[in-house]
Amino acid sequence: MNSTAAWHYPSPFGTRTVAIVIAALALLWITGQRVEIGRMISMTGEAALAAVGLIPESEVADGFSAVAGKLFPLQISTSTEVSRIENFDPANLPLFAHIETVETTTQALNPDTLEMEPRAERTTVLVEPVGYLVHVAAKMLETLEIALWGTVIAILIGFPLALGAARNITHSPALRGLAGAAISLLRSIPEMISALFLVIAYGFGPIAGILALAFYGAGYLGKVYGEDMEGLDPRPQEALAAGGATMLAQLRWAVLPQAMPRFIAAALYVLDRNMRMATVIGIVGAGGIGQELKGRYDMYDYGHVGTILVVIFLVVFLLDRAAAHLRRAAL
Amino acid sequence: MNSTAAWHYPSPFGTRTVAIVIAALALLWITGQRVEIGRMISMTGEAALAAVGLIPESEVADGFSAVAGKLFPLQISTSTEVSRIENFDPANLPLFAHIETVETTTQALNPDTLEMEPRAERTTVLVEPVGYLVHVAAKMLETLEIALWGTVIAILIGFPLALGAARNITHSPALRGLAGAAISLLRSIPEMISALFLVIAYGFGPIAGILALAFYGAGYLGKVYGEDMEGLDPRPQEALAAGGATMLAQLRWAVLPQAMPRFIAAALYVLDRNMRMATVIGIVGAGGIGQELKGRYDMYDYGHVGTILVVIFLVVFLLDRAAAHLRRAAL
Amino acid sequence: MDAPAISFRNIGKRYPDGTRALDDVSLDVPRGQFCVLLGPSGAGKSTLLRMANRLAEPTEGRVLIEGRDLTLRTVKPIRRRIGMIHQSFNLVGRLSVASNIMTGALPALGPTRVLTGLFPETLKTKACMLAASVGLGPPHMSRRADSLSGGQQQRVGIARAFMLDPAIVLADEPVASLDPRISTDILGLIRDQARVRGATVLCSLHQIELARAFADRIVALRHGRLVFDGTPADLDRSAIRAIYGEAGPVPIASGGLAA
Amino acid sequence: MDAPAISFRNIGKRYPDGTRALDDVSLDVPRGQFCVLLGPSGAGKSTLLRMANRLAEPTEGRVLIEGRDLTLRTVKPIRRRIGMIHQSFNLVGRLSVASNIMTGALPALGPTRVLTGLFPETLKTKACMLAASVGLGPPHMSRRADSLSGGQQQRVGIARAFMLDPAIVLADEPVASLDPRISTDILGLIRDQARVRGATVLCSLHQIELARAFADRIVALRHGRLVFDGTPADLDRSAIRAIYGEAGPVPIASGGLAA
Amino acid sequence: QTATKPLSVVLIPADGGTESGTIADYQPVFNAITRSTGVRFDLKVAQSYGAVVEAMCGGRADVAFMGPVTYLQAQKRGCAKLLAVGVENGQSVYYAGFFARKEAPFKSVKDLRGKRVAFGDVNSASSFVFPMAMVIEAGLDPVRDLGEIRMAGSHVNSLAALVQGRVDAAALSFDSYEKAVRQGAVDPKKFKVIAKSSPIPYPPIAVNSRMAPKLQAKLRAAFADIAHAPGMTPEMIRGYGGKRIDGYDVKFPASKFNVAASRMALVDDDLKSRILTKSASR
Ligand SMILES: Nc1ncnc2c1ncn2[C@@H]1O[C@H](COP(=O)(O)OP(=O)(O)OP(=O)(O)O)[C@@H](O)[C@H]1O
Ligand SMILES: Nc1ncnc2c1ncn2[C@@H]1O[C@H](COP(=O)(O)OP(=O)(O)OP(=O)(O)O)[C@@H](O)[C@H]1O
Ligand SMILES: [Mg+2]
Ligand SMILES: [Mg+2]
Repeated sequence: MNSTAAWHYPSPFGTRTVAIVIAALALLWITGQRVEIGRMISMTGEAALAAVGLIPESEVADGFSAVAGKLFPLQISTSTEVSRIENFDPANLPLFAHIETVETTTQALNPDTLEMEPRAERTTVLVEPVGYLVHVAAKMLETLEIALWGTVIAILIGFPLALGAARNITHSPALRGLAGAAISLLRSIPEMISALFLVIAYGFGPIAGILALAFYGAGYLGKVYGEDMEGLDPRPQEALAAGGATMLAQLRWAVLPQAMPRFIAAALYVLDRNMRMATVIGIVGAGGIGQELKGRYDMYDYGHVGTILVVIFLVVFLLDRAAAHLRRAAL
Repeated sequence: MNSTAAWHYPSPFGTRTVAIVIAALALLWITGQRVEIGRMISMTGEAALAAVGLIPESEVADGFSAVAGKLFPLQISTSTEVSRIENFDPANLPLFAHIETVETTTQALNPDTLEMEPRAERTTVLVEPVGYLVHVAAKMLETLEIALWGTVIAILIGFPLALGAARNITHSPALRGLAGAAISLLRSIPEMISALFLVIAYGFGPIAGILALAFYGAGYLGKVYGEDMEGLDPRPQEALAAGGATMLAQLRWAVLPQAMPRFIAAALYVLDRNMRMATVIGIVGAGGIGQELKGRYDMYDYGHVGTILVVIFLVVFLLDRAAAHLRRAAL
Repeated sequence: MDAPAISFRNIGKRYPDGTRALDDVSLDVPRGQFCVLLGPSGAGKSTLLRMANRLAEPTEGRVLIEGRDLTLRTVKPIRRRIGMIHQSFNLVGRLSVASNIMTGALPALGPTRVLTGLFPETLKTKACMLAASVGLGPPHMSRRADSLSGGQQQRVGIARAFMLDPAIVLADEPVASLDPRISTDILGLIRDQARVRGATVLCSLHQIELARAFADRIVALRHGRLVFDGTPADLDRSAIRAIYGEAGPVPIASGGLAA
Repeated sequence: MDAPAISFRNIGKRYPDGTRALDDVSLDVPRGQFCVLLGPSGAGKSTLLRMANRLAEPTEGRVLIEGRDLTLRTVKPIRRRIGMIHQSFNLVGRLSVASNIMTGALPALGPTRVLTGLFPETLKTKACMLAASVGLGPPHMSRRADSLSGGQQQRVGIARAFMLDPAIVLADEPVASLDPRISTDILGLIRDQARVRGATVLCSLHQIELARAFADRIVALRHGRLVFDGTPADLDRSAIRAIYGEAGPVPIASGGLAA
Repeated sequence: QTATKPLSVVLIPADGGTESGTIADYQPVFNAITRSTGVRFDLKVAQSYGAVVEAMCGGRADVAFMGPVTYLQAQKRGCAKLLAVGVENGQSVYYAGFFARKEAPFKSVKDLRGKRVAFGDVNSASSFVFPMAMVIEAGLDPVRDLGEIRMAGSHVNSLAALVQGRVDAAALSFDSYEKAVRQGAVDPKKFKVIAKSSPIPYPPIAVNSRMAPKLQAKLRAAFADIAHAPGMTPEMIRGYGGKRIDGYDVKFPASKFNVAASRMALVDDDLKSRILTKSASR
């Protein structure tokens, strides 16, 4: 065949691509200077060098070790002054618990001299060896329940929105625009803020937290589910449409079976994200482990903070494994 | 052909499926009671009825309208007492600004009588009609820069992790496990907490915020990119592998071209999520619009809060449109 | 009732990227006819077939099905009367063979059945009988469609197209991935179905022998234009050369038949 | 150098879901031979071909390529010597035709070229020549692969397989979606390539005529077992019946040839 | 409110505390009151001052333990009335101050001119309002004369900024500093107090002003007599920061909060928004 024409091999990138790449680099350069990326790199580099012992010290490494070091040893026991326990019955201690008498010297700031002064105290305490762990576990369970319901409601709101926004499900551009705007709206309000408002509407308690998580999660799922459905292989759906199947039938028998693994992954992502977000919004009074974490931090109980962080990590990790398992089964 | 055998149509779901569904419903029922879902539904229902005028009032509707109503009118101007402006030059006002004299009656505490006394004051103020909008826009730009860099670093860390965790890229289960654990770790630390630590290590300013966002974002992208790569049509990659192409070549010419639309969508999601998260972590001193939002809320300046929320919504909305555009171009 | 089953009127098609797939094609397929569409690769066969149920929209001309104009409003009811066999099978890979065949019956089912997947016994029987008639036995029924061999997938697609006893069958290379034995079985099946029920068939093929054996009428496209329209007997060597270009199909030319 | 190019020794394959695809298949394909693999749909042809470059792993027996055992360690270098044409094309739909063809040359390129996509001129020329020889012209080169017709996609897959002048060609129904004219052109191309370069070809086909016209040797599978091994001349009516079952290919039996 | 519906109580741990810890501090007190009056309570903990004010004003909270500044904000909006204030050693005050490194040359608030200073939450009396008032009383304009303002969000973060050398001085309550020392988070030998605030009234317990006067009186009586309530031990009477207190003063004159009000008047909204703007600049 025509061999001169055969020489036509398309060029790998055009001037447009090159221009876009240059513009992007320039943008990164300018913004990078404004947000001090250079300093970040040099500080991190120093910390890395300090970590391997090449330079004696670095601000960052010091700062890290100062705080991170305090997280250990983890705090897993509780000790409670028995005098503060209502109806305390020494004959009937909780499981594994025992009573100790401790003498403590605490420092207090004397408002007159402005000096710290030691003060000795002797108290009888009830020691529960894994009491704190049990407490954190209970809080975590509560957090998970909040996260679970936040996810359930997010799916209930987000899925219909996703249907409305997906090009291959909803053909009317007006409806799609409406659903898209609702999704943007749900995603644009930071949970922290919606939680503050919801607490006022629903009162303090888990409901406000659940709804704050659910609203944002609904926006996320609306977006992700919609994009997932648009990104599928269109041919199976086309085959059903060709036979005259309704949109419902196409959805149930061509779209959902294909999209299920992604849907599950996204829902599980919302679940585990909700769990971590509950640590933030819990602070406004929505239950869960958030207040415990914030409170312990504010009380300088870094050992407790460490325990909480480790528990969160374990739960996220286990959720991840479970999610991977589910996804693979659905794949 | 054999017509008895032809009667074998597989049943749509087994007892296992039914058992799982029942277990899931039971779980939802139990946890739903613990987190007061019933109350949530009845309160929301009441609010809905109140909204359409069927019942005279509802706590929720009242609470919502009490707060949400205060967001409007939006505050877009600033007025500053001229006496508080250094080197104020009335001949040289900022653009669009004008000077007004206002008379206000404030309640002030008389230090002698310790009683509140009304006091009329007459002050000259500089009014900038869109001053607050400009201020919010500037902060928003800063937030966007932080979010952008948080995203860039998240991609730089998350993409290699995703490669390590994806079944169709990394064949060694040990490496995959390692990458998976790193991803879980990055995702398990709430930004709020890592921001607290990072502020201590890197000082106040955008760096701590960027890194806090980037760490979490890296975990997210590690997970999502990995799953996206695993979920692709395996046949094009198989075709390249069949010819003996290296993993790099398979990645560059079979995996990336297929995954790009999803990758872009996920990165843009991280960008817009970072933007909203910056409103939360900004609170600990990491720059951006967060402090402004939290501060205005704490000062009960709901008009300002409203302005900020509207601006965030607009930016999220525009980002969404841009993202949809980019995705479609890449599809 | 004398409107042709399918009627293409001055059809043209230009894809958004500028490719010209069809050019002023007019063709009437009367009811009950088994019409085979021949043409070299890229001639526009799939495009033409996909216009008969508006999976592709003509950029020029119009399409009438049983005398009715195929518009956005009429497309739903018209599609129910049409069964289509797709060139790339278009199965739902993650569903079982049984479910894939059953999806062909979805347009006839109410929303409850569609959602729950609880299908009437009659349809289940029908799905199994169709599977059997394309040579798929009970052990295949609960396997995932993407674990089938190429030819097995094609056969699932064929069974699916017949679930609702279509009045019109559009078949896009239905036997490309099948061995000669099953190919003739299946084309025979399609022809019998059509004869018994008075159904119309428009079927693209690459195998000239099969076209000759089964077609009532043969039409052919080349570069998007209709270049042949006649009975199987009219399809002589010079016609074949006009359709496929100079050299003509080699297996015949180089003595393939003589072996 | 007298080890056979491909040697299957007592190969068996059971898929995880229990399907038995191959059963005790032994076959030596000597160098330079054009060996055609026949068999009904689902017989195990694709599975056998995919074992020659370890895309499928045998559950029993072993595979030797040019005398070397095909193990996890040797698979990379061995694969570079093998070009494969896939039954379902396996193109990267979102890449251009040019890029798709070029991916066949990736194993020969260094990481920089792989990453940047800056390919040497010689390979570009080669890609264009291969495209031309399967009948795809310059206007097709920058089109996206998923906008091609079925047969055009199959031809891209064929061009890709030849980018590195393979010593062994595995072709899984390379002409299923092609018209008779292009089918013969392409099989001729594959045969010529093989003759000129002494390459070995193992090619599954459904068209008995094409097999007769091009094969040096024909083997056939049925229900996962080798049921025929002989020259094209040995493939008589009874052999065909043994391969495809009782009725035999109908177009021939029912007088398709007489038309 | 009927006896069947429990009163909703919102507690803010004034300078940091956990949900369960705070509830453990107050549950015995409210349990005792339930026993003596029959009124039931539902205790919730929140960490946002603003949310509690809105909850009071929206009728979503009946009783609240809140910071003095928060109380005044709610009172000003007509939502809250003083119920009781804890008493320890006959006093109901606590202190805040500016802390700095021992070697720093600061002797008084005046020396903070041009220095970097960290504060806590904008609605906190001890980590923001009172220290800010000290700055103003020292003749400085916080926005013009301080080098940098860091709104660290809480006492802890304010102190942490100082410990890490990110600021030259930090404002926080003595109480929070003591906790830090006790927990080993700071070494008291390395830090000093530059200046002490005027006494800050204890965070009060307030009731919603819409509550029926009879019920208010009932609660007031119960708090007054808390030490003698059945089942109470002295250790169970807790107040601000979970510290042991002697009892609750229900006759505490609301006017004593005027000290706080005067400080609040100094730090008016206009100044606060300028501080906010300054703290956000870098
Ligand atoms: N991934 C898989 N999992 C389970 N069974 C499979 C899988 N792939 C193929 N099979 C089964 O193995 C048998 C042989 O399949 P193979 O694809 O090798 O057939 P084939 O001879 O290529 O058929 P065709 O001509 O239809 O392409 C078939 O019964 C098929 O259903
Ligand atoms: N989506 C599309 N976008 C652009 N061009 C297309 C598209 N689909 C098909 N084409 C082009 O239109 C022409 C006709 O394609 P069509 O699929 O109808 O051919 P065909 O006759 O079915 O060929 P084959 O026998 O190879 O399947 C071809 O040149 C093809 O490349
Ligand atoms: Mg076609
Ligand atoms: Mg096959």
